[in-house]
Amino acid sequence: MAIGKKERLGAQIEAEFLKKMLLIRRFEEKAAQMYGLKKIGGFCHLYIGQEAAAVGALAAIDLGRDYTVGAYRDHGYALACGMDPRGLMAELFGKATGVSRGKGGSMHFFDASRHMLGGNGIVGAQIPIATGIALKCHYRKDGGVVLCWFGDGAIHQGSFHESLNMAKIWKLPIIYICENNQYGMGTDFRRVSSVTDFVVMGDSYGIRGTQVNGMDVVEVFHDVGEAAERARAESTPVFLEIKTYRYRGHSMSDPAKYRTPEELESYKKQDPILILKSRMEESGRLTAEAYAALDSECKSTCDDAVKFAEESQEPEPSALYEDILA
Amino acid sequence: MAIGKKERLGAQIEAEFLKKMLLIRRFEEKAAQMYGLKKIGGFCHLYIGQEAAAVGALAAIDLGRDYTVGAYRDHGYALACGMDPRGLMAELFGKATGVSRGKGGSMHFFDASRHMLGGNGIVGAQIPIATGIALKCHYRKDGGVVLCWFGDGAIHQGSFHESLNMAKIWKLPIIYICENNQYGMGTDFRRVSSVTDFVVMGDSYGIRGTQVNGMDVVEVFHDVGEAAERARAESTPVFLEIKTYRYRGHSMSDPAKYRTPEELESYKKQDPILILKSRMEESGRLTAEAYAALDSECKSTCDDAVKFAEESQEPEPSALYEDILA
Amino acid sequence: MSMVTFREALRAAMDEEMERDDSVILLGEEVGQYNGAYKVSQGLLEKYGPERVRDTPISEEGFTGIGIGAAMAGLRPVVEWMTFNFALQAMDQVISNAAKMRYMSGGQFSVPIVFRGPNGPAEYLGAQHSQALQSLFAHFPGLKVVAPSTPADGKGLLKASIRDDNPVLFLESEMMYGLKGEVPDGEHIVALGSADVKRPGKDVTIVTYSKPVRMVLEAAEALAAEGIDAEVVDLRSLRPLDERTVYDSVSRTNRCVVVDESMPFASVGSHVAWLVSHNCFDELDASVELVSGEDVPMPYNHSLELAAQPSILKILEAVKRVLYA
Amino acid sequence: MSMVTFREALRAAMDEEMERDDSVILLGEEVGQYNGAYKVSQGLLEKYGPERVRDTPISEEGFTGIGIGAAMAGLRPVVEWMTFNFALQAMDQVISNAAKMRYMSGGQFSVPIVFRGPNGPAEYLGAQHSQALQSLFAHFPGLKVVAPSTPADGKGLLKASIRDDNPVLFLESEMMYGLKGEVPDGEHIVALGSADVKRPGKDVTIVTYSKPVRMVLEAAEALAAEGIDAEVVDLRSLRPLDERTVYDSVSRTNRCVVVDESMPFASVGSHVAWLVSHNCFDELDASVELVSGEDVPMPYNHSLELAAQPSILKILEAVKRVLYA
Ligand SMILES: Cc1ncc(C[n+]2csc(CCOP(=O)(O)OP(=O)(O)O)c2C)c(N)n1
Ligand SMILES: Cc1ncc(C[n+]2csc(CCOP(=O)(O)OP(=O)(O)O)c2C)c(N)n1
Ligand SMILES: [Mg+2]
Ligand SMILES: [Mg+2]
Repeated sequence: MAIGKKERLGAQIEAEFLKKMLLIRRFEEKAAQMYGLKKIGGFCHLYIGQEAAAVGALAAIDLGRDYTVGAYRDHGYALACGMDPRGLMAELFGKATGVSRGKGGSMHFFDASRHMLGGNGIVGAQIPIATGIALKCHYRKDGGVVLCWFGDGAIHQGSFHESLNMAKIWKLPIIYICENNQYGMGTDFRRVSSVTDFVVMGDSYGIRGTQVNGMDVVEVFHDVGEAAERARAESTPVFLEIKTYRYRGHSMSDPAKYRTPEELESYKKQDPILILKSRMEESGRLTAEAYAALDSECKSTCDDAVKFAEESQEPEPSALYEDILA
Repeated sequence: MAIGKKERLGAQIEAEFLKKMLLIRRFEEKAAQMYGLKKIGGFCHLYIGQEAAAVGALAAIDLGRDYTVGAYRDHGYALACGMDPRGLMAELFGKATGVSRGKGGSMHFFDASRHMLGGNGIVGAQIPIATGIALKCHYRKDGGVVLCWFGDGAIHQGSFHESLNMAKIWKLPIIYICENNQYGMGTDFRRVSSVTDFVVMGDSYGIRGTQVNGMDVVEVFHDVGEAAERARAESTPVFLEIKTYRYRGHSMSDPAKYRTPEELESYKKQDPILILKSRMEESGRLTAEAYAALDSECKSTCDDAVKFAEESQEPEPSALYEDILA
Repeated sequence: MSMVTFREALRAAMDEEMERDDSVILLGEEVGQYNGAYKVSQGLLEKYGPERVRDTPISEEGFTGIGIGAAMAGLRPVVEWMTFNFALQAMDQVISNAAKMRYMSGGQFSVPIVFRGPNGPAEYLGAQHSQALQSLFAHFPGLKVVAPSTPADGKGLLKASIRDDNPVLFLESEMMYGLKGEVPDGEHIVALGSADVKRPGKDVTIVTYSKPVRMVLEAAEALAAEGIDAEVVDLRSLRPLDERTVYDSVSRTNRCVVVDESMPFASVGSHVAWLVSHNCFDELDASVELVSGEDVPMPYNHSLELAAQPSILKILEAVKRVLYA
Repeated sequence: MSMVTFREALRAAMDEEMERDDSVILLGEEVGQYNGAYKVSQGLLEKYGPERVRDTPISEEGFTGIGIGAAMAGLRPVVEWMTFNFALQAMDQVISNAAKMRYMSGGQFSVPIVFRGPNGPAEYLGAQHSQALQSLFAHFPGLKVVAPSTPADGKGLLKASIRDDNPVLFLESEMMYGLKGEVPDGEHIVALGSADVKRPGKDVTIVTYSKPVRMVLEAAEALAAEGIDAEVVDLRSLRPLDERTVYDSVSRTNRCVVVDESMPFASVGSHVAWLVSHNCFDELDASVELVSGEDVPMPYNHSLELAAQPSILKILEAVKRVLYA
């Protein structure tokens, strides 16, 4: 990121970043708590630690014309897109008021109106989907670009290879983001990858790649913003590796024994919320009281979401047979 | 190829190369003729123009312990491995005496005893198979290496990406050979590939790649030989792009209108048989009579193969239900 | 009416729909410059240009998923699989994404896409290139599966499939592309989910679809010569399945033979045979017979290859079994 | 005899076979260091080392094909798919290569490999993670498909599968891993292709396999309380299918219900229902009933999820229909 950009950022957008990251953090903590109470079941992949990636990136595009498509660890993207925590929590509870009418669950958040197209449970399967959306943008010349999110585990799927090649030969406006949180389930990415710097993998497709510091929301915002400008202006694919870290296990059932407590602690010291908060405090743009107020606002938003979810109805039995065909 | 190697080649092996290439050429011409007479049906992909690749490469390994696995354009590999033209022609005729009992056809030549494991009709599907054979060699520490052949069209399949990564992280002794004959059916490889120098695609897997002149059998022999030595000694994957050209259409039904007659003619001037023949003649290692004798020997081998195929029996009706389960 | 080949009828369907609606695009291996491996898309690149008729690399999983994404975003892609055999590499995209996207999103997205190409045995192609794979797709709710037997149905069903807001698997056959038939002039649409009685009869119902329809009609003529009057029901669409037309026929004839070129186990053929056995239990005077492909991989040798498929003889024998003749 | 969980029984089968034969290796995502996503392979890495228990990247198509190649070259790989849902990405390798290699090569190669992992619905997993995919595989000759319902069968069938010279699809279930049952001590092998009468009875035959067996046995107890004596046939192996045991039972009870958790269309369930309808036509006193999964993608909401699956109530109703009770 070019020097000086951080400073040029408006105080307002910084505050928004902080708020969104906090909202995600509190939402995920609440989800974990509700999972413990068995209000939520199945796979539930939390985004804690990675908040800067979704918040920075999604602030850098315009979901009026742009799109975002990701995998199953999708709560963060959904909240960063501005989806209502109520509908999201209700979805986790499997209620009829959930964003996917209670039929999708944690892995299948969608919002057609916000151009948020998943939420996908099959590792790598969203990469061609996102590429197809970029094909639509290119065909319609509507100025849209697509953010395609996937993990360090997904990069070894054939769909990555096939999609990047087609995006390049067809000049599709898409940003492939490998969100490298260093583990695919219990597997350290270095154990299953021939290269440790994923950026070289763009070379096979003549696609320029950049590594992004995923612990700093402002850097993410700028780097994704630049990538989006380039993708839009040149109608070209771009490849980013966002380096980040997940604090929790892969899903709620994973005790994450494959890493050391020290490693986890070292990342918590670079916590994306902490970093931004400190920076704002040091420069006098945030007071302790303001932070506390923000935090309690986020917490009550999440409490409200839980209340909404609790009080919502289960789907009607007839819903079983609805939404199969258009 | 290091200077001087060509010179160090024994006259005998040179003559063998010439003979094998001629045998393939004549076999394929005969197959084309028999196809015209409807003795052969379905897909029939001829290897004419590419003879140096199979002959040079397969002479560089030892099929006692090494393996070769390729796609559907497999007549050349089969003959270069030393499979009997009779059994191959009979297979094309669908006869019970065919190498695959008449059940495989042109795309499915196999010879377990010669470690020739296909013959595969699905573009790219042989790449994981070959990689698995290399896994066996690695596991058994039997000193074997695997030649894995695929075309310029197959390199965009996900199976390429997935296989090379696993071969690298597991240190498997395998030589991935992209036999770039410049077209995948009617598609010029430059139209569907982000890069024109495939060798860069090895970088994604930390696999060193080399381009090989596929019109010179001696160069192929040396380059594949070096690759095999390295793969064997270091237990590592290697990636080669053999540049070559097919003279005929993709299969018998393709008039190949997607290329100019001039292009075809220019390649015929670098014909692999012509190149070797001229070199041998110029240095006095081959006379016109010797060449003529060689050629007529190959032709009569192919005539004999046709005769054998003609006279062989059709499979028994009961063969329909045989060879399904072991 | 004009006499056209199946290939021309399919081409006309795509041409008319592309003309009518610029969200319709065609995607696949060799569909453009080469005019299609089986020439179905001949001339479309020239007419519509490379943005609408797009040659893909050999990346089935990738371009299948790309089609699905484009459909979710508002286009109406027609994806040509050079043959359905190669779609095995793209199964995940069709099953996990196309079939389920609407359901998983609580109805937010539709996936208006057509996957089409030749399916089933042709000649001398061996085991990997001869598969009739409809049963794999028909298993899944969220998909429609269509299989025409005549140029007219081909055109009408393909147009309906392109206009449909759901993912449609459209099964063609290499052996049928050159066959001619009458196709109505002007707009011609055949609704998905409607079977067609291709030959009325009163003694036995033969239920079939796709390529075997022709063979079944020939068998019916042979039966007629022996005084047996067979009704031939062409399903045309496997999902949704027009059960009504089948049961109505069986309730009149009281006997049923199902003819399906796919292999028998867990197949469309055995499923339809089961449905009839179950839902017409009281009307049936004989057990339903199934004439399917044999339960073997397809051999290359031509005699074996023919032996692996339904034949007129096998159909006649089955009919005689249900007639106790 | 000892009481062990399904998980332990499967682990013991792999352990014993790895001990016995060094050509047996295990390959899959998280099978090593993580001890398996569902802990089936716990301890095997420690015992056999990373050359024999190999963690793979998330590359289903690739490592499935790698297993097949290794099998062709003489190893006996066990490939763990974290779940069968992800095997959709590897279908082509299983269908085009594993199932057909022997046939295409005229019998030159065998492919002694086992693909195993959980299949079918578990809880709260949504449409992409809850599929019962046996019908897709059972469609293909050249494959064997095995589905145990008890720890003892799990162990015996897995050992037989590993020793088998053919590709075997071995279906487990997340919901079963923790269930306990008696397993014979010492060498215990169950031959592939043999069904097992899990409960003898005389009034009705219920044919099922895999996870639903337990539910069917419970239903049988409920029926017994009402004076209805149900025979429960556990297929155990879908390919080869032990038709004899099924028909023998039906010829005694004259009534049959098939219970299968997969979706109905072109499924193992409807195929078995068809086979019984056809081959026991004269013995049947009522139409065969099929209790299958509903014809819907799996919803996340738990009540809907349960409603999408077979239940004791649905089984009881079906039994009463065939008994006209
Ligand atoms: C095709 C497929 N294979 C396996 C899985 C099981 N699985 C779910 S998430 C996951 C790890 C993915 O890791 P990564 O891509 O790094 O994403 P992260 O969980 O770190 O966000 C695996 C193996 C799956 N869902 N899909
Ligand atoms: C998965 C798959 N897709 C498509 C095809 C049809 N097809 C057969 S060969 C071929 C072209 C392959 O070209 P290349 O890899 O360059 O090999 P070459 O024919 O030049 O030897 C295509 C598209 C196939 N057999 N398999
Ligand atoms: Mg990760
Ligand atoms: Mg080529």
